[in-house]
Amino acid sequence: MIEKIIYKKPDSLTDVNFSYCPGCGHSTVHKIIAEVIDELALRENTIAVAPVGCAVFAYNFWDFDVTEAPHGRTPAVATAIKRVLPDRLVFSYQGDGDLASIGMAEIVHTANRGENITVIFINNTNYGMTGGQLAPTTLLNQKTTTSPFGRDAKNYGYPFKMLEFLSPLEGVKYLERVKVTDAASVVKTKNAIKKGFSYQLQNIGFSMIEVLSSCPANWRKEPLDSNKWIEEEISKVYPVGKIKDIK
Amino acid sequence: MTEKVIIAGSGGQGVLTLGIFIAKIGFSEGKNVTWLPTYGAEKRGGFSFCYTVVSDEEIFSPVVESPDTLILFDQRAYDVYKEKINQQTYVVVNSNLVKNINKNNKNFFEIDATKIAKEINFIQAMNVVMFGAYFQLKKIFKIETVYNVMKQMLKGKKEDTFLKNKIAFEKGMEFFK
Amino acid sequence: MENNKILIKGNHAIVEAAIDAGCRFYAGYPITPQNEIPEYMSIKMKEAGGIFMQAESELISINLVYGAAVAGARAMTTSSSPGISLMQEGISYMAGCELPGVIVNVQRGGPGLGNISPSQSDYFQAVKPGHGDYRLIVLAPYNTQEMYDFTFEAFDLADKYRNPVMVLTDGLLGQIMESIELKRKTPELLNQKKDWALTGAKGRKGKRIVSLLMEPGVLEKHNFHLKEKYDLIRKTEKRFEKLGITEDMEYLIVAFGTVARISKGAIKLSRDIKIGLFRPITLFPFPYEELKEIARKVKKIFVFEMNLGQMLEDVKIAVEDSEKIEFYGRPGGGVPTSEELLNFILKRIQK
Amino acid sequence: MRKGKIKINEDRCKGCLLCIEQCKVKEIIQGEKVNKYGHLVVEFKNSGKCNACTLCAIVCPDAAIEVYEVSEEKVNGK
Repeated sequence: MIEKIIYKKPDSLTDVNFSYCPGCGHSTVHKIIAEVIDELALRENTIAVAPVGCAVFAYNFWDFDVTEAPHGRTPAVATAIKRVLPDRLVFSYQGDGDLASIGMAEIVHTANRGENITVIFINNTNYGMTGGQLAPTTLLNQKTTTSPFGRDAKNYGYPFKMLEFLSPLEGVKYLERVKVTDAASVVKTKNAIKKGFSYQLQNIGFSMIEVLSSCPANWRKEPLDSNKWIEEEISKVYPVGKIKDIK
Repeated sequence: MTEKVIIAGSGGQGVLTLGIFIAKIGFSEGKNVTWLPTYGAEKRGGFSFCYTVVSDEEIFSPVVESPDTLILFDQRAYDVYKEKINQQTYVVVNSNLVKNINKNNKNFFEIDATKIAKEINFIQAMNVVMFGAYFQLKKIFKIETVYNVMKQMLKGKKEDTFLKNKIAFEKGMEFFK
Repeated sequence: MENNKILIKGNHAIVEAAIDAGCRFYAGYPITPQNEIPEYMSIKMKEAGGIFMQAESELISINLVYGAAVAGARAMTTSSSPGISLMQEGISYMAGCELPGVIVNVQRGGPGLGNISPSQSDYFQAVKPGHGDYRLIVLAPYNTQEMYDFTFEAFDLADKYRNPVMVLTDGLLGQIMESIELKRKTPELLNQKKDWALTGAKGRKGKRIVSLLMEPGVLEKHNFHLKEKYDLIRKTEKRFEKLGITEDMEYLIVAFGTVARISKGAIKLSRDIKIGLFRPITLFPFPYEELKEIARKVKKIFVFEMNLGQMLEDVKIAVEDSEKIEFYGRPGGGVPTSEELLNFILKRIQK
Repeated sequence: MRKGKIKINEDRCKGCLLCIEQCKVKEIIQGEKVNKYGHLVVEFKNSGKCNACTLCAIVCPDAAIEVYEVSEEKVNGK
């Protein structure tokens, strides 16, 4: 018998186990980022900026250069790295609390300046690491630990659609919303990330990929049910697909 | 009387809840108590432990360095805390998940709490089975208090939840009778 | 068991105290190890009919408190060390504008993002805070009862002096569950009229609450006015606890918060050593004179902290002969044990 | 039809079961074994139906699955 390996853990991932909960979307996205970097042979040419939140430990899992930024300031840190080292691949990896809440100013101005970086935005509709509090992206009526009676627009405002919000800015070149609920959608996400990275390599400008991602522990759902909830509820509010692509 | 307990296992096994349970029993019996959880980053499956101290005297540090009792739910918990075991320490382990042990202590007790909880069709009550064993072995609390606190903590849950927990507790208790 | 005694987590006790003290405006942002405060507050504030806001950042939290104070409300925000750093700008503005407000800092390890273990490394940023000549009243609880009591009292203190008050606690005190006695009384100054608040210029000239004072000499005068207030606070609000301070005492421990309670354990273990504890409760105003008095009589003074020596600087100001001081600190989230502190004491005594 | 097999890294598996949902030939099942982190890991049945489609590995969040294509050794040949 001859055994030929056709799928394995990407080289750009270390042997450290992900600290994420079972079924967490962060894990999947970490893995595909590593796959894309392997495929583009960019392991030695990449600098990532990790956020504050569950993904703050990303530097333990990726075997390329990673720094970390104060909460929400990730795009500012990434901007400067890219300006100093314009031939490197620089991406920031942020959650919805980090990007859409405390880091709103940084992401808007980085996008508006058209910085030639890629932003991977994980939207799981809550603050994961701190225990499932309301995020700007939380759905209406969704119960979180700080909206225990459900999010009502009067008290908490509306779910923030970041891609649609950034889309009119002239510096923004590529925006796509994806999900990682099954193999097909994982492949689509991988292609979107690859596109974002290759745009950056071609100096096209700012790109951001939003991933609808599950948070089974804080949603108090099993992983499979969490993905179902993304399919049935979350993607209704945040439809997947290309929002902007200017090449 | 001072009883310092470390309970350890993985998230989702009911480690912290058991700690609160013991603290509430101590409180109900008029003792001073402290309960201190870990607040790790990973919500599920991560290492989880808590310190519970019950005492007639003022409790200075809620951090337990030398425990009177260790309640260990799985192998990782045992591996982390085995250094703290001395001849006086009571150790109760869930033998279903703690297999690799060095039993050099007269107060070392093994109970397959996972199996017992499965047998009564209530796997979530593994921690309560463990508590039953601990209760029987140390005999420091009154059984009425246990039932009262159990009822109080399960308030709002389905009627049979209390009965199922009560059975889990009794199964654990009977194991060392 | 007494009926008014309850078993409660430190962070929850802060919420109970704030509601009991008439706080009806809360703004906060998630950060460990204080998340139980906004979470519990989102329920309790709704019950109390007040305003709960999850802000989009700590910058917004503190400025929401600023706004609520301008409008005359009893307001609070809570956070942990890195979040408090972000609030420093707003706190300075509040001090400049003489606005009352309560800020709870459940400290964690630093610098930077640090870790989520308990720490006392924000002593400096509490006692010697941000830009400009200003002071906060800083209260340092050491058990769950004081988490409740001091948070409750913080609101009256803030209103009395029209100044921000900080409750400086840590992850350990926030996370432990202990029994406390609820007071459930009406705060003294709850209904005090706030003539300075902006409520609309009905039947009067418009007034302003500002910290930009550009006219020549005005800011200097304002700073002297603030100093008078701080001097009054120094005179009237100084608080501390003395334990085992006897005439024949040979050694003294100085510690606050969590470390003070662990020090009590060390004293208990030490048996026949003649050692006492001096615990500053208000870190500003710091009880310099009282410490100076006691320090004269002892051979050695042990300063214990969960940092690398921040309160130590104030102890040095208080003590005439600073050669007598021995410092032991655990930074970055380290929590000493009573045995550890006693061992340090024994080693230094034998030397 | 292409033949395949998978290897599950039991230390990395967290028993999230996403792979089971993806497997069209039902070659992965929820196992009985608990790994050292307390996770109930999945098992490969290896009953010959695996066609090395890789869907399980693609969806696996923890990169715990390796996929192999298996072919008969040529008797005549080298």
